[in-house]
Amino acid sequence: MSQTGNILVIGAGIAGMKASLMLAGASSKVYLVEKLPIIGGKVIKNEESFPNLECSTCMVAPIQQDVLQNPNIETLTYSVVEKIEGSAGDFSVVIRKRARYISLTDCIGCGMCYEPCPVSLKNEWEENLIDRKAIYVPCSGSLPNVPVIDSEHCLRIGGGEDCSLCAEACAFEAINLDDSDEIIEVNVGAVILATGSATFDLSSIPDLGYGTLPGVYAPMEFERLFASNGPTLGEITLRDSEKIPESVAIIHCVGRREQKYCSAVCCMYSFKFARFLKHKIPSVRVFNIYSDICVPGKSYQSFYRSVEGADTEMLYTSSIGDVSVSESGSGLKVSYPDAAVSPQSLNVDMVILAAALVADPDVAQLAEVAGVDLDPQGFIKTVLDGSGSMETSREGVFVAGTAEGPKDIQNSVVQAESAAGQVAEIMTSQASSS
Amino acid sequence: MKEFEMQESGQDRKLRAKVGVYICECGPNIAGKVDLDRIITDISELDDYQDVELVVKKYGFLCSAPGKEYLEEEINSNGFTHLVIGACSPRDHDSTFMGVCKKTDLNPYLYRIINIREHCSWVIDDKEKATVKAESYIRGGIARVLRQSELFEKPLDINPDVLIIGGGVAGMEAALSLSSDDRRVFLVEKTDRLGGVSIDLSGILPGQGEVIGKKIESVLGNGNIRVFLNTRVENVIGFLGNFEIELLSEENTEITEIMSGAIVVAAGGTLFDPRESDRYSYSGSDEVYTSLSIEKMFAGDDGAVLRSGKQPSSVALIHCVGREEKNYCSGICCSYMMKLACFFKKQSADIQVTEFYRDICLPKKNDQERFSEAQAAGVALIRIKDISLKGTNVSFERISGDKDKQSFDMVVLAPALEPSADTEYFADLLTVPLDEFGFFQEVHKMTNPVGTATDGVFIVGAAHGPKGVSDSMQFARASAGQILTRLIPGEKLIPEVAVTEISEAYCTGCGNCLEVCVYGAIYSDDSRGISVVNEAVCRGCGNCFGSCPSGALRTKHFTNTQLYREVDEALR
Amino acid sequence: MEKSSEFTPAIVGFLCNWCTYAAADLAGSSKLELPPSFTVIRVMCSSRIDHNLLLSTFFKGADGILVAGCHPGDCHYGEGNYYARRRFALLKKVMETLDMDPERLQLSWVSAAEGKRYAEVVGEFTEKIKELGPNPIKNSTRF
Amino acid sequence: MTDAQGKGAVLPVSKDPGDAILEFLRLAVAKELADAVILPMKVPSGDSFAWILMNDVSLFEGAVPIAAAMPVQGAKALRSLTRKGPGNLTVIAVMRPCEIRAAIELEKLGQVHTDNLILATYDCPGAIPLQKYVDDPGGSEEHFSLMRRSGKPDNTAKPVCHYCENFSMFDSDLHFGYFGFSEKEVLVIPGSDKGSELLKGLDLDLAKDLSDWKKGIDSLKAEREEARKSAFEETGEQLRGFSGMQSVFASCIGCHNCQSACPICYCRLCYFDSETAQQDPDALITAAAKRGGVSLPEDRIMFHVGRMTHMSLSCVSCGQCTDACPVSIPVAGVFSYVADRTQRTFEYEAGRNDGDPLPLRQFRKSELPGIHELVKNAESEEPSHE
Repeated sequence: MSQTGNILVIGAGIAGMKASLMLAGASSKVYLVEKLPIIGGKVIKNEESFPNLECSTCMVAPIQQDVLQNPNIETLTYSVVEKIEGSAGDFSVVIRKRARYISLTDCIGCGMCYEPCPVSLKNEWEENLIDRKAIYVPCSGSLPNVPVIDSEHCLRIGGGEDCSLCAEACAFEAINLDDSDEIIEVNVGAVILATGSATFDLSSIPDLGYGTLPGVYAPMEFERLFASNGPTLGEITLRDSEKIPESVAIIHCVGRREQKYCSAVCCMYSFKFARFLKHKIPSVRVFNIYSDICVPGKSYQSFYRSVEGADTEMLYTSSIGDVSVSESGSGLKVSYPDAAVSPQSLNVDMVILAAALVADPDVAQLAEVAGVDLDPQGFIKTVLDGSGSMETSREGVFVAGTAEGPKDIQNSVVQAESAAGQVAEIMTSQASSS
Repeated sequence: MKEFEMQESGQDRKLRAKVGVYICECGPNIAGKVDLDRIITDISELDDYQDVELVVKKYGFLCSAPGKEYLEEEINSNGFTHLVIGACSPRDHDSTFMGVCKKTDLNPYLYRIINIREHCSWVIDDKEKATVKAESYIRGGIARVLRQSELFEKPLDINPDVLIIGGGVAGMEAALSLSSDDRRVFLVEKTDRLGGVSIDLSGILPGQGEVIGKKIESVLGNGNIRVFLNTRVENVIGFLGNFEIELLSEENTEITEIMSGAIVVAAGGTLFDPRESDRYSYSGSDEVYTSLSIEKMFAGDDGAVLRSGKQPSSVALIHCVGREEKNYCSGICCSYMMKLACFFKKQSADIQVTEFYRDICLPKKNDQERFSEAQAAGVALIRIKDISLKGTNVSFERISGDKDKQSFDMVVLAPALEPSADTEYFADLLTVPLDEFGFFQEVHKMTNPVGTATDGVFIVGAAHGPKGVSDSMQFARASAGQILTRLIPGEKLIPEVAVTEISEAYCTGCGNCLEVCVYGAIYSDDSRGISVVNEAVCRGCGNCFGSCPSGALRTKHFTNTQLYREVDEALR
Repeated sequence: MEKSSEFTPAIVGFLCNWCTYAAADLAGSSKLELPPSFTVIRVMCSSRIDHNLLLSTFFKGADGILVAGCHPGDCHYGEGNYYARRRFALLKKVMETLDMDPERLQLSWVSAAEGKRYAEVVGEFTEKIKELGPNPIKNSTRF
Repeated sequence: MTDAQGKGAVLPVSKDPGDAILEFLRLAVAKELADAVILPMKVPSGDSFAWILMNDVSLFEGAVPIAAAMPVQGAKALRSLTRKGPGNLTVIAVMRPCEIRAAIELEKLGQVHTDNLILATYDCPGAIPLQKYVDDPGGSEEHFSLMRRSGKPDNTAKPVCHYCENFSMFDSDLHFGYFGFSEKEVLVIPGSDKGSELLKGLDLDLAKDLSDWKKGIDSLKAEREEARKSAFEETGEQLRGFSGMQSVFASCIGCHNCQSACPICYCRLCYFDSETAQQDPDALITAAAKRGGVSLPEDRIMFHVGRMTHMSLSCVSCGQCTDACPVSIPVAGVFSYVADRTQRTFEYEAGRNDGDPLPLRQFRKSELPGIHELVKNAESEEPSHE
């Protein structure tokens, strides 16, 4: 089999990038497919990652650069895998490379094309906290630093109007408004699914006011609000872009009851948020409303202890599922039962909901394409659960990172390394047997 | 024509310098903000170097495919000795132009990219000022490149074999993942059997005993795994790809010498001793037990019974023993305590089982079931703030602040998992630092959790931090992943090229550099009284350089002479 | 001597490759305005910077020197910036004791995401140096 | 320090404390408790001293344990002997406290190995600058004898000696104390297990209470502290503004003698003599063109500042640099002043044998908050650790 050396990795987050680099280093040709126009995954949305509060960009950017510059990795951004046929050692894969309208080789990322675009839209990558154009890069520092055209909203492509302002502004003739999707077929010996996860749908709990009360935030929204390359350039203000919150409540375990599992990362990011808030707004009062503290493993609890009392007040509630948020004057009122099960309330300017990690909504479709089973929680299932093996129900197809279940960065990387190891094992045994 | 001596080359080769200076227009991005023609004229007429020939040109897009071809052609036809590219950030295209150099006779370390886009044209609005600035940067680049030296990759032969320290689940998992016909594994275990702690847990999880048993069988039956029981690792020297190891067998006190390319430390963990805290009045001889001893009882035929052999009528399960003392949550105790509670209930539904917990920590997606099962089985769950024991009498403070007392027939403690007693020994032997909790410290918590400061030494299982059987196996597989993708039989390793070297004439052997090196890349050569860099290990960060008062070190490609020239031009 | 109003200082910034240099790139691609008097010199790690390099830069006539690298704890090489901080503190103390305008030497931590902060740090430092005026060392080396 | 018991043994004095020390050493060698000793000896011309490693007891006659001048810093002698390793011989070295402190610093720097050395100090009255001693050995000896009796350096002593606070027992194995009481006896005080063993081997009883002697030392220390304060104030005044430092070092001829004489400058070859440290001639020409002129060689002041960054954390203020300066620059005054401040920044004291690693070889993750505050709060002199 000539194609045994090739590998398909789906998802260019920390797990996918790590696995790709390892296998590319072992001389495999890697097709790294990412549905977004940029690589980096969720980690690059965080200014700093727990427990060391390490700068995520500093940590991930060199990895992103390595991926893009590695001659053995073909990175296909803005692309989706449509078919994986065949069997371990000989899969044929169909990839749809969506029309980007901008040439990755000609564009140098100067950004001259954004200004003239007359369309203004919410930037989803920035959690809708800022506007973007129809031609855009999701955030500053995007890699690859090449924009994409949102074809649906582009006046010309989506609206049929005669607009080519972006193309006119481009000095490099890098914009091709007649671009179309491209279908790529490749043969690979193994597949790694590293498509990540999503956050729990907060609007499904109306009592918490997400989506109706502007002062209520999802965790990723807050991450971007704090980020120095984010929509407010790191200034923590409420949605009116002016008011700086004087008091913030962080509500733990949102979605734990519904999902029937603990995501194991929410306590830590909640404490991180408390530290961020106190760091940026020294006079702010932060309250963490919790019923269990889950800080497993070395160095997590010590971070919690350093935050507890110093950056945040800890408020215990006997039933986290009974916490509610309502409007109160210009602010918010958080109601919760305390340790003695008597009702308490608290007035704050801002509420952050520590939402559970849940399976990515696209994972069901991916599972179908990849022919793998999902577990009851909707994540991709490993066949030998608990053995550390990352093999899915389909031989030759592996999973890594939060696509397999909620976890922190460390465990995502460990799984990526495990999956890469298993793929390398197959590759060498195939190579030696053929 | 005078000859230019390459000061930094350390070779006595002399050659006449011909420097190519190519400025990328980057469309309007550079050309629009910087007067390139003026720069070309100025630089061409530069009389700083009478003995150096300068060829200065501009081009539309040097990073484009035709741009790279053009550059390659220019280098070849002009026979440049050095090359300066005025373009964008090295983070974008340093490797691009190095790649072009590699296709020619020009050593890629005799080229320099100068960032006149991010540092000039994009951030200085005034064209005059931007032009002056860009010219200054380019002059700096020329001055620097003339002091750069040729550097070469030095591929290293490697040994693909692996030493695994510890024959518990993590060690066995790593061994099975790694062994193959072209990779031998040496599995060293200090006791007389494989399996580690997991043996004691066997029989608890359905099929687990069988799984562990099978694992031991397949390790022992694997011709590519050599198992050393009752053996300790006596000495280790070397680095990734080339370790030399001495093993000492307890039985015949003979030293066995082996070689390996990597070392996986799976030295395991142990339980916090409840005697270290007086709140549990633990003696080990009454009806207060650790979770592990109860696990063993359940694994036996009689189940968990009192010392008298009688069934307990009430059992207290106490979580978080040692959590505050160690200042970490072990992350596995809640889960197995729920499991033990259910076992008691299964043993006899009449046993009154009470769990005293502080927080419920069930970080695995399937763990929550355990909690529901325990609840369904009728286990009483009491959340506490504080707790103390006198024998089997439990005094506790509820979360609400109410204080209470209860007596039980039997008390089970869930002690924290702590590093095994050997950890310090191995840390010293392998020059791997320990963290504040006494576990091995990973080289990077997030991006490389199984790697250590000594590249080629990997830490897995409970030696890395508190973790259960499945995470231990997961970490073991991760280390296998790194080894399988980095140490490939028959292939060579290419270490960092721009590393540090030490001048014997200047080095006094004071050890500053050796002390500050994170990678253990510097060792002391006592016979010569100097420090020496192991170039296979050095990453070229230059921390050692900053520590040396003698100027005995030289971090290649970032030497002081090179930087001084940049400074000179910046201050011109 | 130049009057401080028309004084254009010569400032050298030694930036670590992994964090601050990346921040400078981000400032560049964000088209933030930076003072032309600031010259960037890239090093792999702030710990690479030895006392001689800094002193020599002053004696060669720099009006100000900015050393910038990863935040403590974020070093690409693990611990380099902690050592850099100590070495820096020593030099700063020596300069202070010798009344050598220690404010001309600044250490800042700027992460790869902090493009805006990079521009601010460079801008503020440049302003500070403008206020301080030319480095007296510059003329002293004539004698 | 193991003198916690506050006890010492007594040695009888016949002529001066030096004789008592010699007698003690003779006994130690005779009883095979030591193989050799290192002591200063008058050179044949009588106008200087040299360090002699001797195992022949008959040579002791010409030795001067408490010598009036310090031609070569004793730590350098110890370095010659032990730089390759501790060797097999047990050697007792009797030196000034500043010399032993330098040796302890050099041990941290891998240049001295004290494992088999017994480091002995004595109450140091100060040292007379070598040039003065050479010019007038007789007069110097008279002055020195007075200083020895009073414990107070007079105007013939090195300037740094006037404000040296570490003139008595520091981290040595053994100390000979005699300040403040009759010329009839010398105290011998153990400072480590090695010291105690030696005294035990010599059957010397730790019978004498040290409190009186200590009281005397403390009052001398208080005087020195005052002197130190005013000396530092004066130095600070001299160094005001860059021009201040410039004029202090204006007459420097770039001979680097101060560096050669310095016990802490342990480098095989000095960085400042290396090719890398030299200005690029191309750059000198352009600099001259820009500034109108440059001085050649250019590094005179930079050399001193650079050396301060290299060695001030280990500087023991022995004053050898000033002695070595052919143009009488008060090098030691400046270095001692800078060293005082840099060592305090890291809560470090050069010459301590307390297992503290050198400041630049370690770090704390949380320290030096806002290094700029270090400058703003210079006057408060608070340690900068969190």
